[in-house]
Amino acid sequence: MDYRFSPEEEAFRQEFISWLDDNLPEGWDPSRYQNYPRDDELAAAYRAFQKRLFDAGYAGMHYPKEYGGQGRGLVHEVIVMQTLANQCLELRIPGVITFGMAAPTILYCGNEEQKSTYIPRILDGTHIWCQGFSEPNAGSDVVNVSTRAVRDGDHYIVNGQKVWTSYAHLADYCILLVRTDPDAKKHRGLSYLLLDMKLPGVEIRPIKQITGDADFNEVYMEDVRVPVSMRVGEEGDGWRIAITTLMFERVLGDATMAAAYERNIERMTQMASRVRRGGKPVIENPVFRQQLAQAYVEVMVLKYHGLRNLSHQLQGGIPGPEGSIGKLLWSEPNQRITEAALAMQGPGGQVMRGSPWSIQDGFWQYAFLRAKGNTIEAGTSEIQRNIIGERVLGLPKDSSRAARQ
Amino acid sequence: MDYRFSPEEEAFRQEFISWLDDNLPEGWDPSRYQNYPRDDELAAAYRAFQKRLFDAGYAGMHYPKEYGGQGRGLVHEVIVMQTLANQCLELRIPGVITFGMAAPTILYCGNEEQKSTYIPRILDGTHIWCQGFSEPNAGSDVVNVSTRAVRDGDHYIVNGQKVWTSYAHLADYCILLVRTDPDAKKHRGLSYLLLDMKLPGVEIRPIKQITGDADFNEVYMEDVRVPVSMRVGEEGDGWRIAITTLMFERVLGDATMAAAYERNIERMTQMASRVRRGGKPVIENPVFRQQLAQAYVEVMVLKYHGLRNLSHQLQGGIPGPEGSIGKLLWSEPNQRITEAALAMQGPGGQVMRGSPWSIQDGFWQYAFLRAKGNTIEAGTSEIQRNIIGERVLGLPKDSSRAARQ
Amino acid sequence: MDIKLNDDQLEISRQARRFFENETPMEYVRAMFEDEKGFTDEIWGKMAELGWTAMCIPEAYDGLGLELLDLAVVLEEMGRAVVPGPFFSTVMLGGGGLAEAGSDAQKKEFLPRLAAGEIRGTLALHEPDAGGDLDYVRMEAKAEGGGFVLEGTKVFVPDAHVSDFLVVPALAKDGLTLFLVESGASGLAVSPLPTMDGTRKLCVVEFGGVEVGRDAVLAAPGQGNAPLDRALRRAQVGLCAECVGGAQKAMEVATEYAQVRIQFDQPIGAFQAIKHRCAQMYVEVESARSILYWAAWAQDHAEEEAAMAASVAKAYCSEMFTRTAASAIQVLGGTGFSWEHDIHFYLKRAKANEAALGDPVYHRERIAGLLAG
Amino acid sequence: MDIKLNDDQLEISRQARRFFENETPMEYVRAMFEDEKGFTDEIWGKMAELGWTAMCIPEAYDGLGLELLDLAVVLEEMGRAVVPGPFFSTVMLGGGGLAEAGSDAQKKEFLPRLAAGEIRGTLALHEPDAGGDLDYVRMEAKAEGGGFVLEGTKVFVPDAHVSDFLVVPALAKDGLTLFLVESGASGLAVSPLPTMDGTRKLCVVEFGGVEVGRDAVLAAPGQGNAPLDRALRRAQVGLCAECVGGAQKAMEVATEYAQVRIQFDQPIGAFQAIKHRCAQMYVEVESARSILYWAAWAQDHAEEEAAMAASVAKAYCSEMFTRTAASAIQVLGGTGFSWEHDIHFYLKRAKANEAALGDPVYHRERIAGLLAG
Repeated sequence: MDYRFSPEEEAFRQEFISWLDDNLPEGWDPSRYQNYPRDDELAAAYRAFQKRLFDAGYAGMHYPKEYGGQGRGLVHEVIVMQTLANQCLELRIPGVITFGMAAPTILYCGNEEQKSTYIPRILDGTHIWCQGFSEPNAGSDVVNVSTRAVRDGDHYIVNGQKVWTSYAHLADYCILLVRTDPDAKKHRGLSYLLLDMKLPGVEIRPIKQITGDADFNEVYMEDVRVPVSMRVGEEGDGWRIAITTLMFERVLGDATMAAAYERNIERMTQMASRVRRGGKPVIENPVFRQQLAQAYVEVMVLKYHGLRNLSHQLQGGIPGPEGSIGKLLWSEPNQRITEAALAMQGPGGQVMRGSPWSIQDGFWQYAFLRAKGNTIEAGTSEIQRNIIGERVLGLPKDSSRAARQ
Repeated sequence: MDYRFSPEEEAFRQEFISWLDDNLPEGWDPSRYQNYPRDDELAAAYRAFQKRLFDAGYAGMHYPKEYGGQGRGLVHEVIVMQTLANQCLELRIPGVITFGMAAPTILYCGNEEQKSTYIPRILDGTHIWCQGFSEPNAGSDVVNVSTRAVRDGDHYIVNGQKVWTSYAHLADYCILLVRTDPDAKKHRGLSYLLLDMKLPGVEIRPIKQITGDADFNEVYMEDVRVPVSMRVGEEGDGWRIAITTLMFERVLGDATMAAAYERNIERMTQMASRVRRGGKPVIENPVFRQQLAQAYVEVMVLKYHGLRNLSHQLQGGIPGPEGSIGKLLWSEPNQRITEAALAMQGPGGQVMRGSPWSIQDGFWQYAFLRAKGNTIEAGTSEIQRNIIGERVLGLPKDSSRAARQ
Repeated sequence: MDIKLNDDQLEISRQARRFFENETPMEYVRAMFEDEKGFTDEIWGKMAELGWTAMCIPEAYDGLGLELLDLAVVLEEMGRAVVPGPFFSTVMLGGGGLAEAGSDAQKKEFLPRLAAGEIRGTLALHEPDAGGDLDYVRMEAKAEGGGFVLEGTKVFVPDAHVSDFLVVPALAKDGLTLFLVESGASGLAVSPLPTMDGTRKLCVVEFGGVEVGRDAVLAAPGQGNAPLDRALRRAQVGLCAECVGGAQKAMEVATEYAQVRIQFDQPIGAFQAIKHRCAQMYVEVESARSILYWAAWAQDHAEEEAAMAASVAKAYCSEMFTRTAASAIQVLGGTGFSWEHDIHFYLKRAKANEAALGDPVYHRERIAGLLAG
Repeated sequence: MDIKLNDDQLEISRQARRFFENETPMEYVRAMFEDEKGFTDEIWGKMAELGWTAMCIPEAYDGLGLELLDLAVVLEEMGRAVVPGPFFSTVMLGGGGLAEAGSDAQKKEFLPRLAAGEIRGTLALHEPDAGGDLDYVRMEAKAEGGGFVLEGTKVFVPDAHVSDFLVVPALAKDGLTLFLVESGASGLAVSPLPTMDGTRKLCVVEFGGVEVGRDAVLAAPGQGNAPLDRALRRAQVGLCAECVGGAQKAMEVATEYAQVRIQFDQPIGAFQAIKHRCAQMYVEVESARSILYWAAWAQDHAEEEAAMAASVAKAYCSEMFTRTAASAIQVLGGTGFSWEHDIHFYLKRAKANEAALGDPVYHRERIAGLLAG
C-alpha cells in the first residue's frame, strides 16, 4: 500500500503549484471567500483562467490529446483538481457541470463530431455548460421527465421546463434529458440532447437561493428546434448515459471536495484562534476543541475514502453504486462543520460579509446557508441511502417503487 | 397555569414520603442498584411491599374502593408512583405489567366478576401478571398473532407461543392475545383472554438478555383449556381492548420514568464528582459538563411533557396517538444518558458490579445494556414514528401497509 | 396542577394569530428583512394599541400587570409569523431590564411611555470578546463628577438603531452596574450590522466617553447582577416562545408539503425517511412547548427553579428550532432551498435565536453549574 | 498511489477468516467469555504456529518483520470473530512496548520467545485517577540501590493475569520511564475485574514495593514518552482494525436479517427506516476501513502524520463500531436484545475498544492540539 504520489507525480504537483503561484488572476486575494461577487465577472474570470490552464498544458489532464487534452492519467487530473480546489476553488465553480458532467458524457458517449467540436472548447474555457435534468415534478424521482422532444425531420422540437439548472444564465450549452417516447416505461423513453442555449425559444429565469445569490435557474423551452445531430447516443438511451458516465468522474469530485474542506479546516483553526469567548480564544475551550477535531475527522474520512476509491479506479476498478458513499461523505459533514463554525463564533456568527465585524469575510455564514443544499442537490441523502441499501446491500425496494418496474 | 400540587395533594405527598421512610423493606440499601439480584427474592419482596402499601391505604389510589382501591384521583396515584420510582424503583419492577396493563384492562373492560376477583388481588400484592402479546412473527407487526384459541364448549383450547413475556416465570396470570377467528382480517379475529399460568400445558422458558439477566420468557401453550369466562370483552374485540385501555395508564408510566430518571441524574452528578479523569473530577471537565447538562435537559423534557399530558387527562382530555411521544422521550434519551455516563467513566466504565472497582455498584453498566431494549420493547421507535406520522400528522401509510387494510 | 393555557390566554393567542396573518404577512416580512429600519410605525402602533407592549409592565406604571406566560403566548405567534421589528427588544430587553433594575422614579419616567408604545429600548450587553458567554462584561464605568463615564464597545445589540434608550451593564469600581443611556447621549454611535436574520437588526454601539448622571444608574454599583439575571432569564424564555412558534410553523409547512408532493407516484410523506422526519419534528416541537410553559411559569411563580428552567428552555428550544427548520428544508427539497419559499426566514431566525442571550453551550454550562451545586 | 491490500495481505486475510471460522466459532467465544483465563492453550498455540505472534517483530529477533498493515489484516478478522484471548495485548502492548523501548539485549531476551508464542506480555498504563486520559501517569519509581522500587496501582490492564511480563510506565526523578516487570516479581498482585466485555479480560495490578534492577529499565529515565507514544499509536490502530472487522460483521448480520425478517408482509429491509439504517452502517464501516488503512500505513511510512492518523482513526473507528453494533441490535429487534444472539458480544467489544487506549474525547483533544499547533 502506498499513499504517496510517485516521484514523477510529486514533481508534477510541485511544478503545478509553482505555476499556479505565478498564474492566479491579477488581484486574486485568497483571504476573501468571493473575489468575484458578480456572476458575470466570475464567469469571465473562469474562462480566462481556464484558457491560461489550457495554454500551459494543465487543462484536461486525462483527456485524449486529439481533443485538446494532455493524454495523462487520472492521477494527474486529481493533482490539478486538488491543487486548484485548495488554492482557488471559486474559479472552478462555473466549470463544475462542464467538467463534472458535460465533458465526460461527450467523451464517453458522444460521436466523433461531438467530441472534436465540444471538448476542445470546454478545455480552453470557451464554453460553459449547464445541466437540464431536474424538473418541477422530477426531483428525487429523476426519471419523471416530462420535457418532450418530438422528431420533426432532422430536428427535435423541444417543449418543457427544467429547474435547478446551475449557471444556466452564464452557460453556452446545456446537457438536456428529454422524453422522446411518451409510451415507453418511465426511464426507457428518455434521450440525451446537447442544447445550444442561444437557440430561439430558450428562456432563462434565475432562482434566488437562501444565500441570496442566484446560481440556479429555471429554463423554459418553447418549440426549441434542436438538430438530431445533437443527440448523444441512441434515442431512448438517455437514462443509461445520464447515470453511467457520471460515475467515472465522481472520484474527481470527491477529491476536489476533500481538498476544499481541508482548506476549510485550516480556516476554521485560524478563526478559532482569533475569535474570543469569555475573553479567551475559542480554540482554548475544550468543548469547541472537540468540535474542531470532529470536523477534521470527518474531512479525513472524505479524503482517505476518496483516495481509496481513486486508487481502485486507477487500477481498473469499475465504479459502482457504492460511489453514493462519497456524496454522503461530503454533504452531511459539511452541514455539521459549518454549524460548528457558527457555534464557535457565538452571536458574532450572525454577521454576514461586508462589515468590519465580519469574521473571515463572512465565509462561514455563506457556507452554512449554502450547505443546506448539499443534502438535496445531486441526489438527496435519502436517495443515496436507497441506492446503497438496494443496489449495494441488496435490500428490496419498497413495494410501491418495486411495482413501477 | 400551575405546576404545583394543591395543598391537600402536597400534604398527602409529604405524608407518603414519611410513611415510606419507615416502611421500606428491612435492609433496603438505596445505594445499591439491585437489592434483590435473584428474581424470586425480588418477586417476594414486591409482594410483601405491595401488601404493606395496600394495608396502609396507598395501593391503587385511583381504583374504586369496591375493588380494594382508594377511590382517589390520578394525581394521588402519580404522587405515589413518582415517590416510589424515586426511592425504590426496583421494588416496582415485577409490577410493571400488572399495574400498567393487566389491572387497567380488567378495570375498564372486564366484567364484574373479573374485576372483583382480580383487582383486589393485584392491589394487595397477591398476584403478579405478565403479558402475552408478542410472538416470533408478531413483533412490530403486532396483529400478526398466530396463537389459536378454539372454542370447545365453555372453554377455549389454546395453542401457540408467546415471546418477550416479562416476568412470566414469576407471574400468576397472563393477559393473552389470541386468534379466535382465522378467517377475519388480521386485527379483527383477535380476542383477549386472562390466562392462569398454572394451567396444564403452559410451559415457560427463560430468555437471557444482553444484560445476563433473564427477565423475559418464552411461553409455550399446548392444548391449554381456558374457561370462556376468562375472556375480556367480546370475541373479536381483543385488538381494540389491547390498544385503547393502555393509553389511559400511559401518563402514569411516563411520570414513573421521569421520576426514576431524575434520580439517575442525581446519581450521575455524584458519580461525576467522584470519578476522576486526568487526576481531576470529571465534573470539572467542560466537555462532560455539557453531557451532564444535556442529560438533564432530556429528563426535564420527559418530566414536563409528561406533566402536561397528565394535566390534560386530569381535566378530562382523551389520550390519543400523540402519547407515542412519551415512549420516544423515555427510550431514546435513556440510551444517550447511559452512554454519557459510561463515557464519563472512561475505561472504568467497563467494570460491572461486584468489584471494589465498580462505580456505583455497576449501575450504569447494567443500565447501558438494558437501555438498548428501550427502543425495541413496547413498540419500537420506528413504530412510534409511524403512529405519529400517520395518526397525528395525517401522513399516508406506505402503499404496502395501506394495501392490507 | 393545571398545565394548560387558560381561556384568556387562548383568546390572546387567537387574536395574535389573526393579527399577524392579516397585518404582517410574508410580504411584510420580506420587505422589512431588506429594510434598514426593519418595521413600520403603522404596525408598531397597532401592536401597542392591542396592549402587547404593556402586558408585563406593572399596573402601577400603566401596564397590564400580566404574567410572562401571557406574553409568551403573543411571542409564540410572533415567532410563528417571523414578525420583524423591535417588539422583543423593547418589551423583554429594554423594558425587562428597566422593570427589574429601575428605581420607582425611573420606572415612573419610562415604563408608562414604553407601555404605550411611545418609546423603545434595548439591552447593550455583549462585548466583542464575549462570544457566546453572557457573563463576560468588561466595559468600565468610571466615576467622574457626580456621575459616570462609559467608554467602550457593545456589539450585537438588537434594534439599537431604533431604540430611545439602552440598558447598559458595565463595571464600576464596586462591580457590575446597570446604566440607562438615552439614545441622544453625546458620544454614542450606533451602526447596524449586516446579519443573517434580517428580521431582527443587530447593531454595534460605541461609547466614546458617554457621560451619564447618577440618575442614570439603574441598579446601584455592584448590585447589577441579580436584576440583570432576572431580566435575561425572562428574555430567554421569551425567545423560547418565538422558537416554539417558529418551529411549529416549519413543521406544519413540511408536513403539508409531504402530503401533496408526489414522487415515485405517491406523496413523499408515505416514505418513512420523510414520515419519520416529520414525526420527529412534531415530537420536538411539542417537547419544547412543554418546557416553555414550565419555564415561563417558573419565572413568575417558582424563583427557586427559575434560573434552571430558563437555561434548560433556552438550550433545548433554540437548538430544536434550528433542527426543525433545517429538517423542514430537507423535506421541501429544492423548493426549501429557494429564496422564494418562506422557510429560510425560519432557519435564519432560528440561528439568530440560538446565538442570542447565551448560546446552548453557555446554558448547558450553566445547568451543569446548578447541578454540581 | 496504491491503496489496496496486496495479494499477500489478501491471502493472510482469507487464511485468518478460515481459521477463526473453524477454530474460534461463537461457541468458543461464549465459553471463553465466561472462562476465568479467557482462552485455551490449544488455540493460542495454533495462532503462534501460523506466525501471527511474530508478524511485527523484526527478523533480527526471529520475527517476520512485516508491517502493521499486515497485522491489521489479521486483527480485522479477529474483530470480525470477536476472538477472545491475550493476542492483542501480547502483540500490540507487551510486544509493541518492548520493541519500541527495549535495548538490543532486552529485545534479544524477550522478543524471540514472544514471536514463538512462548511468552505473553501486556502494558500496565492506566492509573485509578486517569480516566480516559492516557497521559496521566503518576506512579513513582524510586531509585534505590542500583535499581528502582515501584509502588502503586495500575488498573484496566488487559490480560495481566496470563502475562509473563508487563511494560510499566512510571515516573522516575528524571521523568517518564518504562520498566519491564516480570510477572513473578515479588510484591506484584494481579486480580481480574468483572468487565462488560468478557473476551478481553482486564486486571488490577498492585505494585507493593516491587524491586526491579537497572536491567528492567526499558527506556532510560525521562526518555519514556516517545517510545510509549509510538507503541500506543500502533496499538490504537490495531484496535481500529478490530473495530472495522467487528462492525463489518454487525452490519452483515443486520442486513441479512433485514432481508429475511418479514413484518407487514414484506422484508423489513424494504422499509426505509431499516434500509437507511443499514445503508448508514455500510457508509460508516467503509469510511472507517479507509481511515484504518491510512493510519496503519502511516505508522510505518509517514512519521509526520502518524500521530494524527492514529488519533483520527481511534476517535472515528471506535465510535463507529459502537454505533454500528447498537444499530444492528435495533434492526434485529428483540432477537438482538437476547443473550442467545451473538450481536451483544459485538456491542460489548465495541464499548471496550472505545474506552481502551484513549477514549474518543481524549483523541479529539489530541487532534485539536495537533491542529492548533
